[in-house]
Amino acid sequence: MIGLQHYLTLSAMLFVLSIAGIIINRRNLILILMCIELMLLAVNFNFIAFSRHLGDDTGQVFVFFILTVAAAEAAIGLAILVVLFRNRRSINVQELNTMKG
Amino acid sequence: MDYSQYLLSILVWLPIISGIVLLVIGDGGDAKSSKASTMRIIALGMSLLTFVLSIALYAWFDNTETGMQFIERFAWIPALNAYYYLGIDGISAPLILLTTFITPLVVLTSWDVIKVRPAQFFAAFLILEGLMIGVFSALDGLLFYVFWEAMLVPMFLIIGVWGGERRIYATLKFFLYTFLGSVLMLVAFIYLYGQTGSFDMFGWMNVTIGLTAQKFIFIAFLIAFAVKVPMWPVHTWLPDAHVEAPTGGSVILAAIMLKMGGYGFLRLSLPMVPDGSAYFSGLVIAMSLIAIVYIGFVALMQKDMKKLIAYSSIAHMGFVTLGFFLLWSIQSGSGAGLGMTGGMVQMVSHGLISGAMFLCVGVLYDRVHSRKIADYGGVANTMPVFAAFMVLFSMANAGLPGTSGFVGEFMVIIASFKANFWFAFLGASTLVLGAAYTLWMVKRVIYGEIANDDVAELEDLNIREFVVLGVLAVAVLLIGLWPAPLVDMMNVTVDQLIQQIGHSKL
Amino acid sequence: MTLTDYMSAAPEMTLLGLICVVLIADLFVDDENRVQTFWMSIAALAITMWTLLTTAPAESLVLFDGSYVSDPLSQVLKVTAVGFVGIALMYGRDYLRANDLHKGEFYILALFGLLGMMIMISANSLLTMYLGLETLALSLYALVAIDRNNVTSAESAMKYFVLGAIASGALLYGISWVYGVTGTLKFDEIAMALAANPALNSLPLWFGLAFLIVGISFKFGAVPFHMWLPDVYQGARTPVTLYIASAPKLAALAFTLRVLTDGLGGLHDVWADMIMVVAVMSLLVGNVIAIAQTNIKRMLGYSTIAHVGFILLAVFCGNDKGNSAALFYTLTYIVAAAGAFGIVILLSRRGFDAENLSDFKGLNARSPWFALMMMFLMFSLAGVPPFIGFFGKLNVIDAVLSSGYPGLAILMVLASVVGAFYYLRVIWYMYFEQAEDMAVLQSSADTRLVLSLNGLAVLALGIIPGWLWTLCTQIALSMR
Amino acid sequence: MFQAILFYLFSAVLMGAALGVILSRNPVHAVMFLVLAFFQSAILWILAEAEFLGIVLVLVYVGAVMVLFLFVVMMLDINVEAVKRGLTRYWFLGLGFTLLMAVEIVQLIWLRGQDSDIAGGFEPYADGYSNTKALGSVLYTEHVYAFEIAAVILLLAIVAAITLTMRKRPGLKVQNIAKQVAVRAKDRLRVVKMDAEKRQ
Amino acid sequence: MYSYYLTIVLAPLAAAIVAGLFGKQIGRAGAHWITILAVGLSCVLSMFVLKEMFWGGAVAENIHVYTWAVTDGLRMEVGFLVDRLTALMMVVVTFVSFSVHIYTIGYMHDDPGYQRFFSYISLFTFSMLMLVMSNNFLQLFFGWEAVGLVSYLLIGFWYKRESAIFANLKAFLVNRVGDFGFILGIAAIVMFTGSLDYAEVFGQAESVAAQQFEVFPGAPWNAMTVACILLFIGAMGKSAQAPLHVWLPDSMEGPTPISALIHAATMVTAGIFMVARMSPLFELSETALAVVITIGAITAFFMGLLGIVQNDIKRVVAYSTLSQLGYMTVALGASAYSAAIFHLMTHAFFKALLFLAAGSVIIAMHHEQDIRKMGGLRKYMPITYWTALIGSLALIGFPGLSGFFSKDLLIEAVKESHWHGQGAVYWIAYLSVLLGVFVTALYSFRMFFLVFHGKARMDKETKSHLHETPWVVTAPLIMLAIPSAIIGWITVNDVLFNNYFGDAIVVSSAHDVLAHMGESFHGSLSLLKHAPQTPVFWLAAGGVFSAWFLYLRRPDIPVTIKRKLSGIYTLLDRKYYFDDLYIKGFAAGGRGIGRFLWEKGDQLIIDGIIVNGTARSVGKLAGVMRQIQTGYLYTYAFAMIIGLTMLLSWLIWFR
Repeated sequence: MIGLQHYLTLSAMLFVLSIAGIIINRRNLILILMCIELMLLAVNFNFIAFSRHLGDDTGQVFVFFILTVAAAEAAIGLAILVVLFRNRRSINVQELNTMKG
Repeated sequence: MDYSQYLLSILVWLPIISGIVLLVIGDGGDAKSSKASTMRIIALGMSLLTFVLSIALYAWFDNTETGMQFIERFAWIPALNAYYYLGIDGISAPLILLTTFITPLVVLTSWDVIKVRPAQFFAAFLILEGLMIGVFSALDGLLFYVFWEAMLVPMFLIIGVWGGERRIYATLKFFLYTFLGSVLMLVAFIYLYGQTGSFDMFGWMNVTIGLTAQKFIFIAFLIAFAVKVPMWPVHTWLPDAHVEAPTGGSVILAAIMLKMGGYGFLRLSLPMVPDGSAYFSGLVIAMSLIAIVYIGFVALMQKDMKKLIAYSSIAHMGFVTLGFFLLWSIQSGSGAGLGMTGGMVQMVSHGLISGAMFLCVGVLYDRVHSRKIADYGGVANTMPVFAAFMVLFSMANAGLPGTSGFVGEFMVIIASFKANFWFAFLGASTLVLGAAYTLWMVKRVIYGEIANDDVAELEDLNIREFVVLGVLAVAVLLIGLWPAPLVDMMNVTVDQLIQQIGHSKL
Repeated sequence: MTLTDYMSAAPEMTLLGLICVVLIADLFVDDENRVQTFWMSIAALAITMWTLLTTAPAESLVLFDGSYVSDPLSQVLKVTAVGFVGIALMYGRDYLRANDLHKGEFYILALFGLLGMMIMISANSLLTMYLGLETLALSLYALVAIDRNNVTSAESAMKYFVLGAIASGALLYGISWVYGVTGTLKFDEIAMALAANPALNSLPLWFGLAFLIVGISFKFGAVPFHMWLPDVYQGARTPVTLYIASAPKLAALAFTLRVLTDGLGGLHDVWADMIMVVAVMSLLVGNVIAIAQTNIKRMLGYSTIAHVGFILLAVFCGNDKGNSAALFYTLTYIVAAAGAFGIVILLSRRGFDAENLSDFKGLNARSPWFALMMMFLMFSLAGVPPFIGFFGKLNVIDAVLSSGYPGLAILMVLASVVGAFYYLRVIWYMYFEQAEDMAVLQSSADTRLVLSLNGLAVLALGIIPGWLWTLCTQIALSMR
Repeated sequence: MFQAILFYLFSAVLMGAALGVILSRNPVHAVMFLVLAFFQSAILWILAEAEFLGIVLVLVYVGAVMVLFLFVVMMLDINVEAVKRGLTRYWFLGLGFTLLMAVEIVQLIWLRGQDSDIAGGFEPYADGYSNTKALGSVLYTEHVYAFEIAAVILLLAIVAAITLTMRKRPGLKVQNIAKQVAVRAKDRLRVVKMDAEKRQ
Repeated sequence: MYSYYLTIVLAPLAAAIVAGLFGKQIGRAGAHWITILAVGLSCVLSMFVLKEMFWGGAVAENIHVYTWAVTDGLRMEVGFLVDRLTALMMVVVTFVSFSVHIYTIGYMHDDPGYQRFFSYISLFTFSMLMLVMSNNFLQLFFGWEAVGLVSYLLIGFWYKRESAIFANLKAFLVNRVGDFGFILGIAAIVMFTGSLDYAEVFGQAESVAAQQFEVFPGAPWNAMTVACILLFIGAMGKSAQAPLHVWLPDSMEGPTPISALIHAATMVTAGIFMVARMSPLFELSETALAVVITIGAITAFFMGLLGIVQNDIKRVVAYSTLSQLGYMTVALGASAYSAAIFHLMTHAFFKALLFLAAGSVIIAMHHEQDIRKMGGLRKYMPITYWTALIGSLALIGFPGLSGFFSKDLLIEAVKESHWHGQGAVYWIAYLSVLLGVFVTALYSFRMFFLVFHGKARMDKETKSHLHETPWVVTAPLIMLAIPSAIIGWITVNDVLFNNYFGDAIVVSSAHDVLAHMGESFHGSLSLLKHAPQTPVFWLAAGGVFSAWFLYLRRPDIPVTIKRKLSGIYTLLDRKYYFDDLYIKGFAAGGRGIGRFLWEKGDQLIIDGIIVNGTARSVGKLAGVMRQIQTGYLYTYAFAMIIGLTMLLSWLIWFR
């Protein structure tokens, strides 16, 4: 029977994959933003699974809000990305270290 | 209406408020302006006024009263059960008098020597004076701590702004050293607060504390006060701070701030954690004796006059702590009180003498701008009056009978003989060492042929310097020849304290 | 749902409405008169404050089906937050004007951020908390990047954004577990569920808790979730840094207290250990690395990390005393932090940011008064009495000691000795060094006045800290 | 059983797509993988009888957010070749830690989780249950506060995004509303009084 | 009598203050007049007191002046104990001081520090009176140190001279070593008796002697022995007993009047006086007495030997003083306190005389002090010559002169002090004092002959100016020559045998050698008659003859001896290497220790490693830790993940 545990496991793997993507990636920032989207997706899986498991709609409502916020977040993240690109002509993660120490 | 009721508050706040006024008005950044001289006069006037008021304190002080006098107690932080609680006894009163006595002299010494921002300078001193009086009169732990720490701020600035070449290193070292010590004390305070639910020092004295806790509290206090005294091996900030501080700063530092440590031992360590103190008294005595002997040797080799006097301060303060902690080593009969009184007298006397010694060096420094012993020689030829003062104070520093330097040392040596022959033996070695380093310096600086052109061009004391040194000389001789008024102030309190310490708190 | 529900949420609603008013009104203000937007924002804050004070409920109220709570804690934090946003705008105005950044968006975003904070402060469910947090965070991301032509601003905004997103991802993941285990998002219900069924206090819930702590630590900037903080403090333009450094800490505190105490108070022995590790690391890392800094904003960033260590150690106690101490510490800390950044702004002028410590050299010669104020602030941050920062530390140490952790207390004081060094260095530059440039400080009279009051406040509060202490204690008691 | 096969199938595709996102070198490919992942997720959600959210995910995410991503990728026109090998120096460490975390979470779910009640399948909904209706009924009542905040966030996002990205291009001619509104007659019309000139 | 005592003490003090502080205002004459009058007044009053004591039947008085301080049951007071011992000392002090004051007018005539000098010597008189008149240990110590201070100031009076300021530092420090023991001794007294007052302390002496005290754990010593030896260490410093004698010869760097006053007549005898004063204590410890007698004997003989090789006129006298002080100490050790005091008195007169005579010679020689450059001065300076002769004869114990009585009887007392046993202590003491007589005669007359006889060896310039010194110089010589000659004859019976000191000096019956001698004493005259029958006489005569033969008749012999016995000569010339031991050993060693502790202890370990090291380590740590903040986004994220993973791991495995 496919149930909570399966969804949770799937979610966990997605979550971990997205984190791995952020850590090991040094190419460009857009990929990192996408990884964040993946991470939120993983969270959504969790909420839906729990919501179904508990028979409580609140979890799904939460997912609804997460989707909304994630959209707003993506918009702002991309806006910052654009600003950065305009200034630097690059979105390479490796070059993003003028401040350190 | 008894006005003496508010005398302590007046003594604390008058200088602080005057200092703030000075700070707010300022000198316009010009040391020569008339505004600056007005500031000087205000500073002197206020410090003198404080001194005059403290004489009233002396006059109204009751030598036979066993408890606190001039008590003021108002709620301060009700949430913390902390009070604005002032009061003095025979331990604090002499030190307050010392403070109010020294400050006008310091103001006078720095009169036109300070070329940069004199208003701030004098303001710092006045505020410092008020805070120091506050420390000596606070009976509430929190209030005590606030005064205690706040004191660091003006001193930090005095050394840092008006100090010498390596002033920044020195002042940071001074601040961090003492800060480190006092924060541990704070932890102990809070622990005691947790035990009693208030910051009342008398509550702290009467509460029952287990031996382990007492040991920890004692260690915390020891670190705080040992740094302040300073005891070996946490003394190295002192020579640096002294050398780099302006003359007035050195004087205050040596004359009064070092007394905080000794005062703390008497006011806090001994009565509050008697069993802890007993447990560690051997350690403290060992540290004191090391200070006396070790530092005596170190002082011998100093090439810088201020450093030499600073080291001699450490050695002399060793007598203070030695005297305080003899209590448990004295097997039978009296003697503990002698040691304690001796330590107290030594504190007052050291305040006068080391202050005077620093002033002497300051007089030379103002003229030649060097503190190196090697840059002088034969000063007596060009500055005979100064030389007379310097020799007098050096003799006092060497503990010559008839000067105040002798009184405390004598009492402590006698008391320590009762405790253990070797305590007295090592302690008395200061007779030789103290004379050796002080008089060797005198020989190289004061005596001999005129060493160089700088010395040849020296002018003798001006009236201002003469007055300052003269007043100190009178005080030093007065206490040396007749210490009874001073000792009588302390006797009852010391007896009371020894009784208090005698009760185990376990 | 009744009208009282809405009435009690009046401050938030008022603020939202006023934001819209300002947003539209700003369209009709041209660049030369942008200061009008500033005054409008101040007016909006004043009205919000007035609403806050007049609609304050007599007792704790839970509204909107358990989404919203209004209690003494929220009241105090909101009042403070509104006040400090106002102060931040005040200090920033001249700087923004001088650096061609004086845009209406700044004020709008700042007000949005305030709204986010207020939502967080009043949140009674994890959902509201999350939404409020995002409102605040998104405003902050945008604020950090507001200088579009500034490379470091953009870079720090990007870092902030990415790490913030990861943190909120982790937070959400944690929330999902808490929800999954307890079946509810509301703090009071979580607490009840835990009380009713002790079996819930098991590994799955702890897992959720761990993720929540990541979120909390990130918001506060506690080690090892602090990495964004120095870069953002340094990269953002100074008024933004000031903004980030002050009021959002209140929201973070509310977040922490609501989640850990109101919601998961039953798991104290689980989260206490985690919080302690994080707090101790913050203390050490913050204080030590701050020593090596030459940029004052970055240095203050690391110092923030250290202060967060103190706040979290107070929270760690998990009792009334600890909560009270955390509240007291946060309130007093932001007074000093706001003032310190205010002085940094004061020293800046067109095309020149007084970012380096060496820019403070000889300040005493240039402006004795503000040098004195900065000294007050630095000593307050270092925890030297009689400044208020001392009482904050006293309060925390008291809480930790009475909880029976003398070792932690000693560690705290030792760390503050290390910390004292870099605060002293600022004073040393101001007082002991010669000025390198003698440019006259430019700022308007009202800013100077507020800044002076801010500086004096750390002294005045230090001399009479009693009322604040009592207030914090009462609030902590009311939290049960 | 059929459900299980579907679940594993779509899950496998989802994982593959996710891997594609984090490993693909070309950002456009990554976006496409991400779209794929979202589709799989939507299907999986619907499998779990959360139809409304499944649809919303496709509509909102794939329809709007992913397009935005693509748009930005195109706009920035990143030179793919210039981007070097894409892993950090300590990628294995990072991988190790993430693996550790994965192991821990899975261990929690499968081993330690056995004793709590999280094992087992979902209770199917009763007949006539409408997911959308159920959500809709709580969204505007129980969660109205959150809903309002979400609105605020969207407004904020608009303001923020515009603030950050909109810039005045030199040479772009726009009306200055503020100036137009603030204009006064005397600014436009200047009445010049001149003395009569003398006849020459 | 109380007001008399106060006047005696305070008059010189007042004069000193006036002359010191207002020297410029009152001028040179004012300074010497006021001080001379003050000291003269003291002198007259002291004589009056002595007269009252001696003939007027005045009893010993113990007077409380004021309470210095009282704490913890210990009364510290200032007061006078005036008994016959004190009275005698007062007269000696004030009389010699008075003479020296007058003499100074001439000696310091051209010195710019004229007023200062008078102030100092008046101050000295005050201090010395405080010392001798004290009724308690505190005041004793005050006077003890105060005379040391004035001695320091006066030795370094010519502060431009490197040798003078070296000598005064040395004098002070060596004295301090003695004081170190002295103050411990006082502390011991307080510990055992709980009082500082003489009367109370002496009253408890018996009980103290019954106590044990462990200086080294496990080795109980008699408490009285400990206290007395510690006190005697003080006396050794002040009275320049070996090995703390090194300062006295160097102190001759000071002006001659103070050599006479301080370093011959009064201050250096303070130790002798003190031990005599403490006789009730010393009597109870034979061990301590044995120490005293041994130290004294060594000093008496070996310091005398050094006098033979000295060429500086004042140093010869100085070594002679050392030797004589040794004699007195030996007498103390033999419990013949009265003999010691008697010798102290006679010595004060004739040694002051000798110093002043030497000073007179020095004035005449224009401050040339090397006796090899003198000679034949007899005809130029008759008064100086005759007075010096009286002094020298008194010193060597020429029958009839004061030194004869004191020294002869002193040696006799030592001979009789059999209670020390027949062991080493007795023989060292006895032989030293006996052979010392020969040595004394040898160096005294070597100097005398070299200065006043033989051919003149000074340069022409000096020779042409030679003449007798003015009356202010010669008058004191005469003033002192009279008692030097006759005082012994007059007082020997009373002082030594008629129990003159009464209760002031306590001698236990077993030790009372003087009483034993008193049984066979039949007056001065009979003593004089028996003089040629004693070895002392012949030894002295032999000494004088040797000096005459070696230095006037055959000056080549000493040169030969010097060459042949170069080892011994070097040993003597280097003063047994004591100076080297102290300067190169202790002083340099102390500086070495100081440097080591400072550089290695303070600078390297405490400051370098612990204090700055900690600061440096924290700084380095900061430098290392900030490396973690790489600036790279993925590092930051990684840090967060590590933190999260750690939390999770802890929960899952360790909780």
